[in-house]
Amino acid sequence: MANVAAAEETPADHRESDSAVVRFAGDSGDGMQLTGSQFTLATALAGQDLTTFPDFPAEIRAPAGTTFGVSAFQINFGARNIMTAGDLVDVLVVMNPAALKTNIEDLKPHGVLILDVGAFTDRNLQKAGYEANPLEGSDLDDHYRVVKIDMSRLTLEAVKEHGLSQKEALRSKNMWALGLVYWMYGRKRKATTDWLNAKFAKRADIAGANIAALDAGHAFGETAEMPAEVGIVDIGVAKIEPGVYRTVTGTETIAWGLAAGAELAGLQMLFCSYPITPASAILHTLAGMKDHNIVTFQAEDEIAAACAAIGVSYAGSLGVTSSSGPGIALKGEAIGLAIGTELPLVIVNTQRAGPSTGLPTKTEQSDLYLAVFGRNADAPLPVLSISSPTDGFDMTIEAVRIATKYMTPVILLSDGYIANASEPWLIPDFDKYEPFPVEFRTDPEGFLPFGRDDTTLARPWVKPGTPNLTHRIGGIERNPQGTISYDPDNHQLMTDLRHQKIAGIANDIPEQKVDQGTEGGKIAVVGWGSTFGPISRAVYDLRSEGLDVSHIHLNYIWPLPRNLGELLGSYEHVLVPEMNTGQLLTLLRSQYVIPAKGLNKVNGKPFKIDEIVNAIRDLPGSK
Amino acid sequence: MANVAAAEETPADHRESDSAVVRFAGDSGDGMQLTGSQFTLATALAGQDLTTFPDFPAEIRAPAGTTFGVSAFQINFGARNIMTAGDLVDVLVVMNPAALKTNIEDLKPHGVLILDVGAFTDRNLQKAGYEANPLEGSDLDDHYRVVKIDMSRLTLEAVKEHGLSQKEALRSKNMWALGLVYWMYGRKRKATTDWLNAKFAKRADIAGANIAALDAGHAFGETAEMPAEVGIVDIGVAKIEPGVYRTVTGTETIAWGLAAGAELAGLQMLFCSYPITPASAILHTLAGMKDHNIVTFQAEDEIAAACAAIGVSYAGSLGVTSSSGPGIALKGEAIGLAIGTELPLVIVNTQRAGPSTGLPTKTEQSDLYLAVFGRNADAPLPVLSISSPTDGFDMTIEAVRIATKYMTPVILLSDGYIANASEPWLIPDFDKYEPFPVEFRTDPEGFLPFGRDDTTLARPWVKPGTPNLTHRIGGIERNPQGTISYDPDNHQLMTDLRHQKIAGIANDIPEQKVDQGTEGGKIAVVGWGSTFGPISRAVYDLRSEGLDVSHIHLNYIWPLPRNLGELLGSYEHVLVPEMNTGQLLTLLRSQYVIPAKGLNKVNGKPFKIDEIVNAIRDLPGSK
Amino acid sequence: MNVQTPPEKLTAKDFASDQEVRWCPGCGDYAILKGVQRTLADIGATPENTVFISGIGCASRFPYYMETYGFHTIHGRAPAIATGVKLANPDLDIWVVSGDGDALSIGGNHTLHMLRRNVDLQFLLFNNEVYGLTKGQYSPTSRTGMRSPTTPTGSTDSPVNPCQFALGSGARFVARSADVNQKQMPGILTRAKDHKGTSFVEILQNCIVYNDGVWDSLTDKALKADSQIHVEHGQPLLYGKENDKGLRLKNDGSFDLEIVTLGENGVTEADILVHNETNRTLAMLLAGLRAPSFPTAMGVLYCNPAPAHDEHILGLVAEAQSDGKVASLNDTLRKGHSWTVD
Amino acid sequence: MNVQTPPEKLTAKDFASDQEVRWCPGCGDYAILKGVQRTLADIGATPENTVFISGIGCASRFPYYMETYGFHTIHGRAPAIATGVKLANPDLDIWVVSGDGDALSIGGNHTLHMLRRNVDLQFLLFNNEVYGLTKGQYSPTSRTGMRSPTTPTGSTDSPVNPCQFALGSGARFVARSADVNQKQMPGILTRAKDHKGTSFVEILQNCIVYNDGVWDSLTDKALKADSQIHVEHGQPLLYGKENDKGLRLKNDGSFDLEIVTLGENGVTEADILVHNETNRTLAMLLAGLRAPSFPTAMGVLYCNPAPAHDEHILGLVAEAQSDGKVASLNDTLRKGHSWTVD
Ligand SMILES: Cc1ncc(C[n+]2csc(CCOP(=O)(O)OP(=O)(O)O)c2C)c(N)n1
Ligand SMILES: Cc1ncc(C[n+]2csc(CCOP(=O)(O)OP(=O)(O)O)c2C)c(N)n1
Ligand code: SF4
Ligand code: SF4
Ligand SMILES: [Mg+2]
Ligand SMILES: [Mg+2]
Repeated sequence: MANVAAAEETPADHRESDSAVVRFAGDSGDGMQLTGSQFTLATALAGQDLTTFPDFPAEIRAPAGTTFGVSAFQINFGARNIMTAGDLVDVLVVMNPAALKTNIEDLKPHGVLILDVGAFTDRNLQKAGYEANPLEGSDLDDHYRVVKIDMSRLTLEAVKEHGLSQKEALRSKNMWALGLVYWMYGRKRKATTDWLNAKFAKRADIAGANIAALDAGHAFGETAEMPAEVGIVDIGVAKIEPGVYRTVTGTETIAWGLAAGAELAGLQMLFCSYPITPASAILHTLAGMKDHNIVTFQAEDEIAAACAAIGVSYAGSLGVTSSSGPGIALKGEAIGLAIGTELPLVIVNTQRAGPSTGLPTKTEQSDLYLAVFGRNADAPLPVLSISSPTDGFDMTIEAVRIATKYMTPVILLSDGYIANASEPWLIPDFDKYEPFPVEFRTDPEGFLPFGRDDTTLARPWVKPGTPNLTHRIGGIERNPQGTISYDPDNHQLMTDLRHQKIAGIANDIPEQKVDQGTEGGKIAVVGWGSTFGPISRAVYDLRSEGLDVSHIHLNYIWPLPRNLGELLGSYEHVLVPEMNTGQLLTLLRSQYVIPAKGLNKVNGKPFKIDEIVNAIRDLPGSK
Repeated sequence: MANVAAAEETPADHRESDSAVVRFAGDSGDGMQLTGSQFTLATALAGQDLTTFPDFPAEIRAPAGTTFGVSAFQINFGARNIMTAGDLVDVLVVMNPAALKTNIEDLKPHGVLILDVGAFTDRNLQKAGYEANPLEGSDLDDHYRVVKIDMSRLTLEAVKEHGLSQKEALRSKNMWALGLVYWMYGRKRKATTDWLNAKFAKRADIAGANIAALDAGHAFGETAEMPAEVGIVDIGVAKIEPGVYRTVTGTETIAWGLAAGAELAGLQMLFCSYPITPASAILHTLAGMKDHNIVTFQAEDEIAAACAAIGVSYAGSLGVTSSSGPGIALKGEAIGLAIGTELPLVIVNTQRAGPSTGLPTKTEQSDLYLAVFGRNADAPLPVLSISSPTDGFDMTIEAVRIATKYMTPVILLSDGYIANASEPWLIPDFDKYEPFPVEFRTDPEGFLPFGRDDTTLARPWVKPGTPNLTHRIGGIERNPQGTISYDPDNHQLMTDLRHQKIAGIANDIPEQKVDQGTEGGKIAVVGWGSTFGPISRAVYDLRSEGLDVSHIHLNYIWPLPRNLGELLGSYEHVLVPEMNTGQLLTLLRSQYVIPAKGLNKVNGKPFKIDEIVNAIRDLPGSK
Repeated sequence: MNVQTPPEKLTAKDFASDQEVRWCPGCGDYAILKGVQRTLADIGATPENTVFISGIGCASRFPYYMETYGFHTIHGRAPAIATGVKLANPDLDIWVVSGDGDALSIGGNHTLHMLRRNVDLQFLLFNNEVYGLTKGQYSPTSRTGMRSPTTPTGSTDSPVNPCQFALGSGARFVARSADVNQKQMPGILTRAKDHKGTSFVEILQNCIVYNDGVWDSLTDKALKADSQIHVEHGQPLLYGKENDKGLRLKNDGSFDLEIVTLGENGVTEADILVHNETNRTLAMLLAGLRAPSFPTAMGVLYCNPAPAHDEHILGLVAEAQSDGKVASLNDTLRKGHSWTVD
Repeated sequence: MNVQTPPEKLTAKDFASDQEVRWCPGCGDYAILKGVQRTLADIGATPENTVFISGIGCASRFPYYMETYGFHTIHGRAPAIATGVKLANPDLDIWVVSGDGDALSIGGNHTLHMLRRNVDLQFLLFNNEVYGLTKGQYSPTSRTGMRSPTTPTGSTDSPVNPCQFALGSGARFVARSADVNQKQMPGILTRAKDHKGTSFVEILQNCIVYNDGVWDSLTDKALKADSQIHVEHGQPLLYGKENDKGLRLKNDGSFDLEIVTLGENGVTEADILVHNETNRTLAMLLAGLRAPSFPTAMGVLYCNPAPAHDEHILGLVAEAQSDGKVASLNDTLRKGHSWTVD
């Protein structure tokens, strides 16, 4: 977090800090997401660590100026390890009254508020639901360092020479704001001008206007026009592992992880899905990767998508399907078929807030029950989880590995936050990854369709088309020979085998590590998924204070790591923060009979570090 | 169980016993189910308690003579309380080699085996997969009291005068066998002859032939022709609460319970379903109850069925839907809508063996996870369970009461055993049931679509068509005013309210009672659903031996009864027998953090009493 | 005596709810909303007896904006939900609003069975040939070749023709209109409302964000006289700026329609096919006419009433109750074999 | 030199698996099983390249009885599963077997989209107008008035006509046969197999237990010459014991067919419609002919090939790979903005 106090010790217009949180907020039409991603890039190029969080409106294009049309992009960056997008904001850039209204609560006391006063027209104020102009009283000035600039006018002036219409010209306003913030944090503009030139290669006037606006904003900061409250903040370079980096979202790492997993398994991947927010982006990404021999299929619904993917795996390729809550719910019956017929299948669930349609654009991690328990009958399958965008690549590969090695569907849990947030990623050298090629059965000698590998208990995978291995599979209970069987003992045997096969995967996954802290002690905070950042930071801060608290983060939800019971038993208190009403908690309590406590938040937003800090402090063990 | 030893003390051809288990087994075409239900009726009329278990083949009509075409019907009856259909069989009636092959294992040592030797032709032996004729060696005679009768020939002779074709005449063979067993247990034939005369009112020849066969079988026993091994068994009259009785299956009590619940709520019931084994029978029963103002709708699939039922409740009637495992899995997304919009809905799940298509005609109780956890996001709803056919009426009414009072979908769990088994039922006087009429909101004053009743937290139910209350509901998160809301705090509030509403139902259901035994002690055996019979009997037997063991049986699965945690905590050991891999067990362990143990059986068949007895004996607490 | 003042006639505005309309500025849905509100006012609908039911999609936000009862349900399932509503409460006037994805992709089966059963409601399919709400993927009605996030090199599927699909599914009323056809829309919707059973109305709609201009060749003011043909029962199938173009059945056994011009090659009005809205084969042919070779047929393509689902089903229930009396449950419980223990 | 002995020609029996057939004795499915096994032998199919995929129902047990690859899936979803199989393994010859409930009730939407996409497979719909496996409930093809456990007083829904539904869904090949038409079936199935894309074949089938005799008026030996018309491309639509009855287009603008008799009222063969299997409107009319007023049309009603789904989709994937080379993932990970930390 920005160390504002430190500012006192440096010259008035240069402060130092080890990190800062900036948020751009404006109308959906104001280009806030682009602004944010340019700032992200420039920050990464400046050698700082960072995490971002885009916050889209739920409507496609809400009427301009309304509060439900506000789009925001937040970035936390610094010279140290950045784990979350930040709780409160140091600098809030606001492009219209609606953005002020919906974002001001998250600005720190005495934080910097930069406003485009040109957008505070009567009509916009009214659309945002303001009865009086908030710029008029002293309310804002009492609490924040407010910088009122008529960005609209200044932008129009700056881009005049490019001969755009007023409407088009005003579209560069976001670049003006970006220029100003670039100045504040000493960012280089080159990457952004390059990007603008490439993006508007066919409209030199627009590219020129945007660059002019960017430069003008920057110049505005540089020249004396900048009010005294705001100055340059120097943030050092983070200690970062050397290598080639890029920013990635969870959407990208999952898409690439699927491609990678298929390549390592030696299979073609067919990705079968039906659009749904926020899962669709994976389908979009893969639809553009046909050059990687990836086939995408937009099915007529989620059931068809799951079924097509099952057909794919039956035919000997890697079937993958993907959706969010309501769509995953629809796939339950089909997943049961994959469990019964023991076919590999990867199911990616980008979780969103529910129940039912709920809040499609907001994040939540409330589909753990659905993943672990949500099928008819005894139908176990492995469940894996991704903790951050950069985590996605390896965990997705792991899902493919387990699905193909154990002939089982695997559910991979991501969420709306991970899908959209971006982080710098040390690009791995994929050539160094260990392949795990699938061996299809081709030998008719002693072939049983439901015979089993001694160690994995997996049945053989036969590609239809293989001579002398014709056989039939189906959803009715079958015996090891693959023949339909109504024999009671056989049903017991097959149920036990299905169960043991999945339970046995615990021996093929890493033991659970302690992410921060010690094995054993007073308090363990156990998380999964996108709560990684805030828990990690909260535990870090409290450990710095000397509290005996450790952080354990699960990537393997089912089966749980084989040492987890013992590990959790070695703490006096176990706290489980989740963005749901206590789903991992139920699992841990039932498996290990430990009185773990939940910290639950279901408001569509990631945890704040403080919320976790406070919950830890409230535990008896922290006293 | 038949007290064979007692036989020694009574005249050779009259033995006494307090109970007996009889099974009729033959080809699907042999009419075993009819035979069984006639025996059931005659037994009930004789004043004995009873439980039955029909065992259908999975095929509609398998080729005659095959093992997979065998149909069986078992009845346990006695002068004492009968809790299960019986573990092992005292008298096994076998109509062909296939029936012998698939049923002989369940016959007690020295039990009576009655065979139609006329059906042991080479062709039938071969179809049943016998390499040698089992009647030839001494194997059978060594272990059982075998009565070989050429029922086919004797039947043909007996019905000769009715002028039927040989094929038609042979169809009466089951009545011949029934007549013989009637003689063994001193049953009256009148109810059966009445039934035959009514059933074949238009075919006097067939009616006559069947009655002749029945009489001939009976006479065969009466005359000296009966071998010495087998004689009349006298079973006294059971001590049974006075009143008017009938036999009922769970299918019937659920269907009538729905009709009853709707009547008590003052609503019309619309039952929307899609056929699936073993759930369809409820739809069939209700389709014939239009005179009760019941509307049935066979939808195009399970999703449509659930959705139509939701539409029904939205429109102000009682929407009910019903299915088995795979179909219930398909309804998950729609159930989420009912949870989000807080509409009443009853979902009946007649569980069957899985996963996937599994063993559709076999029983299992493996959809508890699906019921409690099987939806996307935090989507709580009440789950109720039926323990026996006679239990169905009141528990189904209870489901309707909770759904309408709390404006929530309710899942009611039954299973294939309960659906098909029949028991004598003391018919209640429905006029004495307390109505719970729904009060629709009609007053516009202060109306909020998601305003809440202070005690129940239920929102108001408005029938479209009501003046001045037009409003809109939907699956997107909404605020108490019913308006779509993306406000984070509101989502938290609504999630909490949905959660509290369901949790609060614990205050409106009975405290958990101990079915047998004491509050507190060494061992509690906790069950739910159709394990009631065998657990009850096992605990009874062990308590008679002096073991400190109690039986607790849950009808309310979610929320759990408010005193259950404390109650379970008062025993040293808790054993949870289930026909699944441990689903209630997970729930109890997670809720109460108690080290309960599971006893799990997943072979498509109900527990045997002995299996439970042995598991209890194996507990450290029983030593 | 109790004098009742006649209820004041409601205006279109009275059917607008207090909710902010949240479609993209310029979306064709606004015009349809207006058209529907005007129709309800025209026909004197009562708000409390009117229910709007929808699935999920931009189009499906419709119920929120109507001052009637409304139910925004789940993706593709509105027909099934509406079937239940009608059975439970047959006096309600039900309007289902759906999109091309909602009705024909995930919801195709329910749409089929609703039509086959002839559930009494108006089904409005807003066809923008794209998934609007999920940001522009191609839909089952998208034309072959459409580029979208999921078909970056152009889609290859053949599109469904909604009106032909409806006819093939046994629809008894099929009509077509367009968002900008504000003049004709209320008339068509009134016909739909008057028809008992499922009235299927395809409304061509512009998605300004993801599929802008997809209907321009039809709806452009300069072109539309030549690119739309408004069919009317009993009237010759004539169109064009001069109303001199017409449709004729080709005389080559091909069952195809051809365009002819009055006065050319001796063609007179007598040669022109006369629209018969009870003829399903003609309706199929009209529904299949495609730009640019043919004008797009607008209006009531087919109307051939049959008893509705609720009439059938509820009729059976009423019949089963002798003298309208509900059977006694206590009696039913005691039917069949019973015995007494004393 | 490596002399390869030509593979021995397989017989129908070679396509029978070792599984006991578990349909009811007398079920029409037995005859269809034989017909399919004979067809596979006739066309020289290789067992390992042949896959049977089915949903759930009596019909759907079919794959178990075939000595080929087989997948008995879940209710209604076989078309979707088969779509995935074909995309992953386009060399396989896929046969989907489904029932009227499986294909048109729960699976209606997948059937529609499979047809629209023209997935390359043979789709055999065994139409017994009833749910066999679940014991006799009425199905979407059951005739109005059918009594069943769920319609004890007779069903009221209008049935779907499977062939018309297929045509309305964009099918490119539609044919009809019957279980007892053992002579014609292999020919029709061979045509289906030869057609690239979805070949939709409705097979009328008797369910001896729950709907016995439902096709008797067509299949009864004494009646069938007059109650079936076997259509053949390019041949006049003639039928009857004396082959003297024919179909003609009514001359009243109604688009209806009528029955005429050669030699009566001056009718000659020239008046009789000639079957054109590429004409969808004619196919619709033929598919709609119903007993008892009309003969039931058998044979290939429609065949009008178009590129199949896998050709489209896999073509795009092949195109994207320059020189058939798969792009390097390591390169892709590094595409776009990246920076180096040292
Ligand atoms: C079960 C489920 N699957 C997918 C979605 C995502 N989804 C919402 S609307 C929509 C399609 C919208 O297209 P259309 O029906 O044409 O409506 P439009 O937005 O174009 O009006 C999809 C795929 C969902 N909400 N629920
Ligand atoms: C999801 C699901 N719903 C319902 C069923 C029950 N079911 C099995 S087959 C069937 C219908 C069978 O009818 P049809 O498709 O006509 O086949 P047939 O038995 O007549 O050959 C039904 C409803 C099921 N197995 N799965
Ligand atoms: S995305 Fe398209 S259809 Fe949806 S509101 Fe915007 S313009 Fe209308
Ligand atoms: S129930 Fe009917 S369709 Fe099914 S196997 Fe028996 S006869 Fe055939
Ligand atoms: Mg659309
Ligand atoms: Mg059928």
